Amino acid sequence: MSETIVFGLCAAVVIGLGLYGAIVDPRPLRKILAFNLLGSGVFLVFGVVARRGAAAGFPGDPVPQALVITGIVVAFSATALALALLLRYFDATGSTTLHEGVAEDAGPDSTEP
Amino acid sequence: MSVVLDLITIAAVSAGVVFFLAGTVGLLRFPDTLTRLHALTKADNLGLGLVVLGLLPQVGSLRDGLKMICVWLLVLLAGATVSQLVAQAARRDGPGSDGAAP
Amino acid sequence: MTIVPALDLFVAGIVLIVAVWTVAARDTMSAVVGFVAYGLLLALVWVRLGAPDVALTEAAIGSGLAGALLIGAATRLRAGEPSVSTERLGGAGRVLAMTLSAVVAAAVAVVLLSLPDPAPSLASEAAANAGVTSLGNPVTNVLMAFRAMDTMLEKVVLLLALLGVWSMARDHAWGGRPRSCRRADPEGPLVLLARVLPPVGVVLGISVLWVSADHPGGAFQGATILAAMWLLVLMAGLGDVPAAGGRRLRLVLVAGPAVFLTVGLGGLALGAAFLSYPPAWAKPVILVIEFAMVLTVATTLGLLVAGPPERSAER
Amino acid sequence: MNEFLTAMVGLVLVLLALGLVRVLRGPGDADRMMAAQLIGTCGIAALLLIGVIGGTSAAIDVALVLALLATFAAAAFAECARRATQPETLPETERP
Repeated sequence: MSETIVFGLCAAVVIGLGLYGAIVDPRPLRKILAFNLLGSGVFLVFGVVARRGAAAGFPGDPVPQALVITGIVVAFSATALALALLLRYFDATGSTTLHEGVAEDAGPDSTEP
Repeated sequence: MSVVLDLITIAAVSAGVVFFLAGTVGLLRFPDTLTRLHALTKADNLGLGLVVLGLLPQVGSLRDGLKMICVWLLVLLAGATVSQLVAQAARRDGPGSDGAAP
Repeated sequence: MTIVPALDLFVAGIVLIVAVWTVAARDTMSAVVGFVAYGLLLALVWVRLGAPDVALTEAAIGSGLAGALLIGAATRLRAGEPSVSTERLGGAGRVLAMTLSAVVAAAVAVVLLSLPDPAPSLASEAAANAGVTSLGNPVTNVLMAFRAMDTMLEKVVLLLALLGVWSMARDHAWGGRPRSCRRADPEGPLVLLARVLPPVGVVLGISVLWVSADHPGGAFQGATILAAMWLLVLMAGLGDVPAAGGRRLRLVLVAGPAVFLTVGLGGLALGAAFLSYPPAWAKPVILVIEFAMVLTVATTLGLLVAGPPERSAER
Repeated sequence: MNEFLTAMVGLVLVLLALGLVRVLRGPGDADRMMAAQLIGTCGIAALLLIGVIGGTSAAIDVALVLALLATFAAAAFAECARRATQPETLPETERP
């Protein structure tokens, strides 16, 4: 059962990475990517829990596995919606940032305080 | 009989992995996009083909064997068309003119 | 399986490298390609975790549809990209974020390592009740019978997301079609691919659905494959997306949840509970729901990737 | 036999990791996409090997889906690249 430990730790790191990316990167598309990463880490946690619950001849507990499938679908639809919103915003303002100060194309160097 | 089959498996899978190795080395070492693409298709077509060929004697059921052949055919078709598409994209952009960080 | 743990460790290492790349790459398109590779690798991880159903979903969504969606978005946003590369979080904020993320990751790791040892599991209960529906695949059982409510609402979520995407349309394009896919070179490789692959994909998609009663697979995985094939045809310019205002399209979009809801209300009317299936008919009823669902979900996923309407409906 | 196949899985995974270097280094998007394609093929090979080793046909199903859909992302990439180089100047915003 060592794969539960290995992939469990992997899931924890992925969650941390996703969180970091979502906080630090100012570009919305990268935030969406990082958020997906975070989500997949959470799904992996579910997968590890499911694997530990292997019983009754099943390779894993089917209940968390089914939840993960539902989760992947919902995460995908949320991503699609977020991207549509972002593209519409880009079409409307010509900017890929949500920052007021740098909405102009040239982009003055305003670093976050 | 099974010894012969095992030998076939060992020979074919090893040969397949060698082609994968060749493809990877080519992808890493060749100087420009188009030559790398050339190396890649060897791994796709021959490498996977030989691996599938080698695994066929070991599969439990006919259905699995057929599925594996389907996998290979799909990858053949995909490899052929996608490498064309990627080559078109690469030639339009010119090697290295995009993708690098601004 | 007799795979040595070292291989698991290796796979986990590669997954982490790709994850780091996805976050750290400077160029967005590179990060997106990293994410596609991440999805591919994750499918491998799910197989190792004994969850082939999830692996199928991840392979279909993570590296297929989501990849295409993100690549499309990254290409369109590329024009505005250079203007933001200067706007970054300062050093102190960075360290703070890193600390926070590390603490969260460590907490998750500690929790995962200290899970109770005879792990609580619903597997035996799922196995004990499998006879009720006479389906052999426990995950399909959970999705379609034991937690059918979740699955039904998940389809509604998909529909709501599509409504949200559609509502991004400009006024003149409302009820129209997404941005056009220009006709590709009719002799070109893309058109060849779009002619040869979909028949194979449709067979595979339906078979993934068909076997889901007893083997890994399911309505959602099948629908994703069908959606990808449809999008391939659209990409090659061999067909056009139906207008969002069309009655037939809207009928298809609500068909799946409507059938599900009808069956659910039928269960209520026949006495037992909402979404309870008559025991003798459980398997055929579930298959009917899944087939109704597949068409709806495939259409919804395809339209989600195609994006909001940008051309007016008049032809 | 299984030991040999397991070793082969290991080798294929090592090659996959090497292919990753090309994703990281680029330089062009086309190179990255190509490397992702190679990673996909390596992943498919690994899945087939794992499926045969463990006698699980499910892994082969996953490989089949991967083979079908990995193409899809690459095709989308090529198509987007084509569109990006020929911006929206075509009179096709309102198709007849």
